[in-house]
Amino acid sequence: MPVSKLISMNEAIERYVLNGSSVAMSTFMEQMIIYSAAHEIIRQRRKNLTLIGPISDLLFDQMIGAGCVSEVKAAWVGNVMMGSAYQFRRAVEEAVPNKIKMTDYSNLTMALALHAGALGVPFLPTLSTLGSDLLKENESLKEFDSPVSDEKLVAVEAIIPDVAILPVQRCDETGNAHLWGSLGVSIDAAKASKIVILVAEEIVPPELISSDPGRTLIQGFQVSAVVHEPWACHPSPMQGYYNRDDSYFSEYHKETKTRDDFENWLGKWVYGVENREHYMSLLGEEKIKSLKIKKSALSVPVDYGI
Amino acid sequence: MPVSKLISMNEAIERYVLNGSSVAMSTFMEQMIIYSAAHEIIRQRRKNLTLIGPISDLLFDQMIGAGCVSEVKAAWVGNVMMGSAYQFRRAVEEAVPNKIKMTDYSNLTMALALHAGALGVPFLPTLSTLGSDLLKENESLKEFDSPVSDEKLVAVEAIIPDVAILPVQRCDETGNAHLWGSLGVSIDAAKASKIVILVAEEIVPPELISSDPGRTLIQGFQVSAVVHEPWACHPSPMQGYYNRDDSYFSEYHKETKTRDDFENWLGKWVYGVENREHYMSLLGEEKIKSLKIKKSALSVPVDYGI
Amino acid sequence: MAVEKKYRLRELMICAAAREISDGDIVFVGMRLPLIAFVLAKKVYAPNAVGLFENGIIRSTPSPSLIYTMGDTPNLIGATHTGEMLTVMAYLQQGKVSVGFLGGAEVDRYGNLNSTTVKSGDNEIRLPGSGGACDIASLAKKVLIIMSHEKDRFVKKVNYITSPGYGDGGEWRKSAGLRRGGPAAVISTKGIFDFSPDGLMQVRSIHPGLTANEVQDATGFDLPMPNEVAETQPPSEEELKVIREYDPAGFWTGWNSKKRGD
Amino acid sequence: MAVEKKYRLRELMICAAAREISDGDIVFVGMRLPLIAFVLAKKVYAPNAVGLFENGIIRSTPSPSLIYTMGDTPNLIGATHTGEMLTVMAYLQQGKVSVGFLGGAEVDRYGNLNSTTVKSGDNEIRLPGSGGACDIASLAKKVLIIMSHEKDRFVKKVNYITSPGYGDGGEWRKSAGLRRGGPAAVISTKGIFDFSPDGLMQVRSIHPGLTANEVQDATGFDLPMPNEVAETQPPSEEELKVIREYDPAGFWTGWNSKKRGD
Repeated sequence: MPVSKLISMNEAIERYVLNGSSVAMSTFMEQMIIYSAAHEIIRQRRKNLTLIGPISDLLFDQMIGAGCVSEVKAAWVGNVMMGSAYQFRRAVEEAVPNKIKMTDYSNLTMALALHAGALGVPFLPTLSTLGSDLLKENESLKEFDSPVSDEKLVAVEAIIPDVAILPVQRCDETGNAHLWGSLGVSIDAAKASKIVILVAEEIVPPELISSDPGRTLIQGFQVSAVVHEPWACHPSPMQGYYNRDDSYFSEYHKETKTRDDFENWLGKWVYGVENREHYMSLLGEEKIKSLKIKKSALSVPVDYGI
Repeated sequence: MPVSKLISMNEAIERYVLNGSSVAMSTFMEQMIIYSAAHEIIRQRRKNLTLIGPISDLLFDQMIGAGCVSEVKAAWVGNVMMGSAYQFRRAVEEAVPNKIKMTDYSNLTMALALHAGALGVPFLPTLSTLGSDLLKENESLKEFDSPVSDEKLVAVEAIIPDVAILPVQRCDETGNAHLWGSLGVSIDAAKASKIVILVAEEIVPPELISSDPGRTLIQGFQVSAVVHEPWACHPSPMQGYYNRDDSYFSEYHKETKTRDDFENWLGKWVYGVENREHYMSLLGEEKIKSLKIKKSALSVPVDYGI
Repeated sequence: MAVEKKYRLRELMICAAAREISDGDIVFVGMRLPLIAFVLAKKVYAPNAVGLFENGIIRSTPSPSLIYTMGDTPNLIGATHTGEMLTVMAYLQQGKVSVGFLGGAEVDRYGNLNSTTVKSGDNEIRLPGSGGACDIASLAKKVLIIMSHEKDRFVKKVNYITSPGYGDGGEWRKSAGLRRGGPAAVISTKGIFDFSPDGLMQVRSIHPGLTANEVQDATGFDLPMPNEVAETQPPSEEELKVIREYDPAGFWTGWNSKKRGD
Repeated sequence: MAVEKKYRLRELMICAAAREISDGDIVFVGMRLPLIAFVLAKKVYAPNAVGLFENGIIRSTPSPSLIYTMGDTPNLIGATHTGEMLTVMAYLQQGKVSVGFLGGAEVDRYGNLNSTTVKSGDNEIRLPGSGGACDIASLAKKVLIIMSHEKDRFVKKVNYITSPGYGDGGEWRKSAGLRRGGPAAVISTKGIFDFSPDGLMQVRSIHPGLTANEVQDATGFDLPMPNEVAETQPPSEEELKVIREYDPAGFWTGWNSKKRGD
């Protein structure tokens, strides 16, 4: 029998996210952002991480503000609903709490960097970023002449993250996972990374997963650890389970404008919190109830019969 | 309201598959091989087609034997269960019924050629075929030096077929399609091709399709025509609908060994047949019943609720 | 002029953007105003337009309720496809996208956009970055820029080219290796602008109630101005109805907020 | 020697192939004998092996019933994943595949394989072609070749290199740009062979009942032979049971056909 990979978030971060690791997070874009893992990384006071992801919403801001990060490879770092994110700005502009190196990608070039890692090639070509300052300043983007045509192209160097931390709606104990909704670059991130940690809303029997192998977009043999942690992505949404906590994003914007304010926020919502269960109890039943999905919309099944 | 794209197979071939067209078929590998379209192309006596597909099983053999083909770009042409396919051999070895140019790909390089077309880039790099005679003889494979590392790579030139003919399990009238099972290179073929003809086992309401947008692997706006034709892939299987007609493959092997035998076979099973409905009546109810799936295996639904 | 003063500037801009979408267009939909422009176009001008969202969503119908980010759960309900970013980005790179919308902190006279980093005196202010903007600017057939019109945002030369427009004019895009596209129009809070064959921004129309001088004063470079300047067509009743039904609280348009006049 | 004469040559070859699969291996499964070798390995030697099929199927368990092609419907039942060819080919290109199986019409002393075109007198006989063979030969960590052993198939130099082995020996793979892999063993109808550090085929064991001379006579080049030649370990009762349960009619193995002796 295959061995269960279930461990706690605490254990998963302790074992697989080391000082200096490069970590792909927020790969689903605006949905399914794995805040619970970010908070555990902050609590374990990891340093010198390189964060990788096309768009981070607030997750990168929180990790940067907490001093865990020395480099960011991304296309967009901010608060998707409100604009700027203050900890990211303070780190780049004033080196507070520490200096970070920002390497600017576009969404497509970040997607291609991970796709190259997933395909096992050193680079992939693109027609994007020609003439831009991204191409000038990002050393992983390099202009070259097409070997098959008379065209300029840009070579996007492969990114192979040390770790990818990916929320999924459901998986079995060995990491065969069903996921759905907007996936961003998550599937390529899973394939490209050396270590994959899944954070599952539900752990389900293998038979449920194999009833629909077309939906098993991440396969167990790629996965090192499975963490079972419901609501791990709050305040971002998880399709079919809970909606976006819109007010969180405007409140965070107000509550973290100064460094002092951010430190207070961090004390309350991260350092003062033991684990995700504790976080959920602080969030409160009423909030949870208001975010929970109200109306199921089940997919019509398909038949794999023989 | 979006306009229905439903037309007959006869009309679809007449309108979109022209003499000299390059056509991607058999992109699912051993399942869902679109024999009904091949037979209609033969009946309409198309000439000088370029056939594109990684592995064709018998479909390419039949079209080559019927004289429709002047070039084949493929990784494997034969009878998957029995080995050689005689019409292909006769065309290459003896120019009967006409000379054909065979351009040899490997499965991966064919997949990458279509993936390059789908991604909109002139080529994709690979580590495969280095040192092989495929690389020497296929002009669309070209050795070059990696622009980002000290490595030799092979550039696989993009293939953009004029037409892709793709069977799907179910779609709506505008071509939003659910498909499942082993997909081979079909999704990239749909994206890379200028014209896409879908051949659907079932036409279903748009609401059924949009109940599971993660399964809509081919989107209506890519599709030019939708043909509703059940059992269009016999003798190959369609997951969830019918199984493989194993004896067909050994019988075809015996029945088409000589040119005369093949012409008899063609008269009986293609020229003597009006359309797919007629073909199915020749196949007979007993055979159909024996191939039909016996036991449903429905996927467990997922929830897109909000 | 029945609806005069009855609409917000942002609603006018949404209408101007929606009118640039033709039936059957494949549109790269951004958030904020372009999102509502897509909804408006679908309902009024372009019933068969298809919307691509860079997180991996494709829609042939507007989302059933207002969304704040493209990843919001209602954006998947009734979607044509949900999946990977590369799926929609590939259509963009293939050249299948007719229109893409962009904004930025700075735009220059050649339509180059900056959303990465700006100078403020001796300091450098870090902005969120490109997201998909550089890709849309590089790869869409046509780009529409939507901006707040201020002197320090309409600048001679952007501090950083996040999203290439016409570079420094002439054949610049071609020589940079860009195969197509470029900005077709700028829809600002003061007017609508397009580009000369040389790639220079010029006035197409000015929004109702503004003068040519006011627009030039709010611009950091010389704006070629025709002798007779057209006025931007205000929103129709039908357009306003669609906009307000989709965003009843005025979250993106501010139409029913107490503060007027943007 | 209780099972002697109780097994077919193909069953012996299946056992030899299965024994090369280690627990946890990711295996690129071909059809025919390798398919059954994978089933046998899963049940006896490598319970956690994962099988990749090039049509886009990944299995962690054998298919519930015998299949004739990898696209047969039972091959999807209980699969770990079903999808695109590129998904499984990408794992191969990444270097995650431990073992791949190959056959061919010709193999030469350096383990190069030909499944594309062979000479027959003045004529050229066209074979089906590479399929995924060239990719497996280029990209898998280890390749196992399964062949019928005949003088015109074990040749000095293949007519066409479909699947590169060690080229012409020495550092050839490296200089061709191949990063890893190469044939680890040939399992033929007469014996098991491996390769010297220089890439030359040599005898590892000879199947029961055959002499070294008989093997050399069936080979179109000189086979380095140790002084004392080992005998291939025959199938165990357990191995035969698994094979025959999976292919009860002997479609792939011929074990219960009337004609004996392959």
